[in-house]
Amino acid sequence: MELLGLYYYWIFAILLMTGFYAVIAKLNLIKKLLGLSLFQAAVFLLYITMGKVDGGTAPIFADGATEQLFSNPLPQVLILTAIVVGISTTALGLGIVVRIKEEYGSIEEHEILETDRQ
Amino acid sequence: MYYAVTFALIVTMALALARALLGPTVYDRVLAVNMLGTKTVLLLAVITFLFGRPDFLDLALAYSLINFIGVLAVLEFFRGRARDEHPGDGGDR
Amino acid sequence: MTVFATLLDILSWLLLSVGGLFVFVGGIGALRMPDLYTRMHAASVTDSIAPILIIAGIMLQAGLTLASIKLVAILLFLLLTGPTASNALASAALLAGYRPGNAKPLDEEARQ
Amino acid sequence: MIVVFGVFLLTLLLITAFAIVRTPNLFVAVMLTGIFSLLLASNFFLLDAADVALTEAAVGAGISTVLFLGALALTAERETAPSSNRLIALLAVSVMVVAIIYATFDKPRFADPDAPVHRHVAPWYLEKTPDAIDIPNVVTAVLGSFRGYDTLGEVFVVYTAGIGVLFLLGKSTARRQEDLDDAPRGLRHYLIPRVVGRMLIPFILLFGLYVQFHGDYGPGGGFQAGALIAASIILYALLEGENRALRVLPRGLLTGLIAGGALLYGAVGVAGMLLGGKFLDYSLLADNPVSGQHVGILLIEAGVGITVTGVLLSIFHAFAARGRF
Repeated sequence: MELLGLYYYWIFAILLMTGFYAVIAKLNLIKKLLGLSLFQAAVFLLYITMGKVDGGTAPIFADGATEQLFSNPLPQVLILTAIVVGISTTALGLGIVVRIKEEYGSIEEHEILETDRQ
Repeated sequence: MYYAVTFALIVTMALALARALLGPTVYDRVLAVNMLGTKTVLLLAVITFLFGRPDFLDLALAYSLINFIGVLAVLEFFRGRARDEHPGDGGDR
Repeated sequence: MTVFATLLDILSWLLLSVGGLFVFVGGIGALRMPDLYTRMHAASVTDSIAPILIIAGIMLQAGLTLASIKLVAILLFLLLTGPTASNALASAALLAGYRPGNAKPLDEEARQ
Repeated sequence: MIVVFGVFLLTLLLITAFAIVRTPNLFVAVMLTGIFSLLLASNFFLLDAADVALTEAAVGAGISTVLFLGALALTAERETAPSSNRLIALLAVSVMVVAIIYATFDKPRFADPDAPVHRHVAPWYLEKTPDAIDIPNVVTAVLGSFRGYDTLGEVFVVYTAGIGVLFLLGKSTARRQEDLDDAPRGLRHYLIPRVVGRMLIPFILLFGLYVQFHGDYGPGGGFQAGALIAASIILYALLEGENRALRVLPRGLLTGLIAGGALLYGAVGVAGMLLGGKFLDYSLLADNPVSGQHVGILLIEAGVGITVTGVLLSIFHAFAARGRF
């Protein structure tokens, strides 16, 4: 049980760094953005994991029932808004990538740098 | 018994994921995504009852409505690509 | 608990377990079948009969509540969209040059 | 037992993430992102975050796939070059993973009710919500009222991102308007998906409105509803061509929605000030503080929903006007 609980955090660590690897090592700009959304998802997962309470349920009062144990609503609020913000900023990134493709004819980082040097 | 169904569903999700990773064609992958979508709807529906909070069925409902859009977007993407590759016979399929 | 309720319980568990079995079988089929169309055939089991059985099983547990109405809606939408998506996918694959019984595409260009 | 299911789903999530990073085919990567989103939403739900799972469902299933595919159609489908400095990157990443995993041993036990996170403000929110706001969904209460400033900030970030995309891609030079009118667009030649899709659109819209206004009582709220309503219009655009969708909601109207929603939110805040309270203090909006809170949350959720719908649809049209959709 102890280790299973830690496993959630380990998955977070590996997921976070998988995303980060795509951002630093991949040359394709869309791949970098995909990596960035993985990174983002890992952070979402960490917050939600920390909000979980043993034997708790989602923080919505059910009809009639009193004295329920609830999970922490605060991380959920933060992540709920962050998901929508995340898709908007990803879209902004994709917009920049599309414009780069139109100007440079490529979305590979090294080719873009090559064009810039000339 | 809910546990057994949940177990069957997540194992099937793993199988579908394996199909998505193996490919070999893009159509296999779309098939796998579609299948995973259905499995997710069922999984969420079963888990709401496992938790004893049936008011959360909205989630499964949302997925059952929205999953379709992804598949359609992929098809439209293919059609657009076919039109670009063979200009002239575009669109009219 | 009356006899009737017990019978309902047994029936619901039966539906759920058969549904789970169908889901599992469909999953194995989708993984193991030799080409795209046979895989689609296997996967369609999990899109049609499995949701009917599983959701019917849950509905028997839920009884006549708002949850049951939502479950009916979910089932309806699943039955509408699942086969439609399969049909659209199959026709797209056929038009792209994949023929049934032929594991490889007719035009061997790197489509994937 | 549920923890075991969670662990299993998390493992699938991780495998999907590796596959996304490894595959050189960007189209496949986008398909896998769809799977990733499904698995992530299931995990959120297993961790008691129904609202978050609904948001991920509304955003991840339809909109993000469509946006990524739109961008792929305009750029390239494959990455051509291998990774650069692979070994150094792998080394750096591995060191970080080991460091973070080492740090996890000091973290509070998973789902520990006595963890520091749960001893700060969260109990206060849970305790006060029934008296001060009196709506069942604590997440909506915190989002709309207790932390209204935060949400206002988030709405403005969404707003800014939308405006940014419009600046980058708006008024496309790629295709002239008459071109758009002639070309056979949308999936109108696939008869069956078209018929079924058209049947679904009103239900998605209805469900979006339900999520918007039922957000006080169950999972839902402006963010989810905005994404769902945008998804229904995107479905319409996919089926009938972008132009018909633009005829329903023209670009000017969408820009108006973007600004209008954010303004509505701000105006509710200012109204509180004009009535003699503080910024975003809803207590004074009605006769008694509790129904004031109800009115305030309803209005700001509506503002959030309007802005999110406007932004997501504007982004979609900005990509679609240049590309194939």
